[in-house]
Amino acid sequence: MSLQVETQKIGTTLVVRLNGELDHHTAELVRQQVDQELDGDVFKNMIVSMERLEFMDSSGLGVILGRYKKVSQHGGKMALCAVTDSVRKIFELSGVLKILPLYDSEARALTEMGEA
Amino acid sequence: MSLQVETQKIGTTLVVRLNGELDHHTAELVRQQVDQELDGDVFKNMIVSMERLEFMDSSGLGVILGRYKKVSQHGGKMALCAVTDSVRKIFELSGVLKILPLYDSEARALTEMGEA
Amino acid sequence: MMENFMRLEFSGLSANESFARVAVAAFVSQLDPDLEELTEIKTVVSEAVTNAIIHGYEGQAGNVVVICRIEGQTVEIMIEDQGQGIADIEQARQPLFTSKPELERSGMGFTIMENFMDDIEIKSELGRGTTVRLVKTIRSAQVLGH
Amino acid sequence: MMENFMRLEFSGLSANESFARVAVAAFVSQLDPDLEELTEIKTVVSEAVTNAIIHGYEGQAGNVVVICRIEGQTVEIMIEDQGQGIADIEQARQPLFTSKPELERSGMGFTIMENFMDDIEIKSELGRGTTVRLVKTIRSAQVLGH
Ligand SMILES: Nc1ncnc2c1ncn2[C@@H]1O[C@H](COP(=O)(O)OP(=O)(O)O)[C@@H](O)[C@H]1O
Ligand SMILES: Nc1ncnc2c1ncn2[C@@H]1O[C@H](COP(=O)(O)OP(=O)(O)O)[C@@H](O)[C@H]1O
Repeated sequence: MSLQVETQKIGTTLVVRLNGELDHHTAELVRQQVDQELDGDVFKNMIVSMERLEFMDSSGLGVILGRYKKVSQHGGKMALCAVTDSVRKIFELSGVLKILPLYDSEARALTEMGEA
Repeated sequence: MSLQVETQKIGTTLVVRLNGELDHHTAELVRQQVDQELDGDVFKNMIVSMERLEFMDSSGLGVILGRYKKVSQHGGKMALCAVTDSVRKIFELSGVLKILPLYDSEARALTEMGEA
Repeated sequence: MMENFMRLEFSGLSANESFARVAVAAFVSQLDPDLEELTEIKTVVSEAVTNAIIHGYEGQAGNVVVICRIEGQTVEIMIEDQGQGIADIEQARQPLFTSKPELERSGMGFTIMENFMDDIEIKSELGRGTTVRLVKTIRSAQVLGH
Repeated sequence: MMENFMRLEFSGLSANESFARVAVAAFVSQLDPDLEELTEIKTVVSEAVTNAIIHGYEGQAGNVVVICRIEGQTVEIMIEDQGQGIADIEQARQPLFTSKPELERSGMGFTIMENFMDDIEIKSELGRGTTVRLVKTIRSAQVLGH
């Protein structure tokens, strides 16, 4: 599979690290794995870390917005971090950056979420 | 272009370093650049160094055998060095290794050629 | 002037989305695009091929066709399906419009294609299929005077 | 069981040899081949496509077609041209036989195809063209129990 999804629980925040290529084919993986975590545990917030995401198209945007809806329905916050230039462009075009904060690094995102 | 050809004169030996992919399309580059060196100067021997050759097919074999003919017509010796496994397999299949010595490293090939 | 052509046809399976991107990128790489241009081309191919699979064939079997033509520094890419077709192209092109919100589509596919390419043309007929034509001139090699 | 199909058609230009290798490798990569298997497949595609361009079309314009079919862990690759054709297939398959020694051909193309693949079939008709059919079962993924 061309995408690896790594999840880690830090305090009440779920950190999701994406490694590889996120498209319609691999979006299903993210949906399943993240929802399993979200449904099984009481997380408040979520950070999506994209340092090693080499490719993302609008299907990736869709799955991230879908998780954002879930998290905010439960009163949680969500943040993105460490995106490459081309991925940033897709977030910018969609206006997502008006609702989702984007941080340079995972550490910074964790601090802002109050987890560090 | 997907192949870089680097040539260096060491004593009476011409060292040819191939970097990238050697196929029918890029073989022409090797032919031109090496023949220009061979025709312009009096080299006795030749070493083809393949440490950074990522791909080679039988067109690569053809261009190397063509240079071998030229060098041996002038009483010179030729050696190959630092090939990857798949490239070695192509040399083996063709029986080329019965006439052309293969060394682990460029340094070793130079020693054997009497240049170091 | 460089002229080149390729036509790629494949099963409309989601596993082929990355294959289609890689194939088009390998074809276009002869124009010496920079990394940004190459990523933009990969992205739009991914968008249009995904649309053919999800919206065109809606999970039914069907082939997707990708045609690339190079003329000079310009590449023309056509992505075709023989699926459902689009009822209202104007509406489909609106940012954030999607007919499949239940599949968590973002509705940004056409907007991304418009932004990443120089030109886009959409032809569609209900019940017959859709063709998206995308054009981009690769500038990076020109700047270097290749 | 996995089933997948692709058909690639392109101008018979030497610049497309690497494109064809990359495209087939990207398609076959869904079977999780190891690096050796992938290199072998790239090599045989390169051999057959180069032959279509050099021997089939002899520098004339013409399209090359590459068809790949995946069934389970087995990939079938067909490389077709509509060029000169081969007069004597037996002779053509001999190691070191080449009809174009002046182009520094090594005559090892078919021998490499035979060695790197499980099966090879050559069909050719003078003046009509040549089809090479290559088959290989990818074993690496099976070992890992995918
Ligand atoms: N190949 C196609 N076949 C049928 N309908 C399509 C096709 N491509 C796009 N559409 C329609 O256009 C809409 C907008 O497409 P797009 O901007 O890519 O967003 P999304 O794919 O996220 O829905 C789709 O929701 C669909 O209704
Ligand atoms: N597609 C083709 N069309 C016509 N002749 C071909 C084709 N492929 C191979 N041949 C013939 O078969 C011979 C052997 O091919 P091959 O083993 O690949 O060696 P080489 O390409 O080095 O000549 C060629 O020299 C040519 O005469």
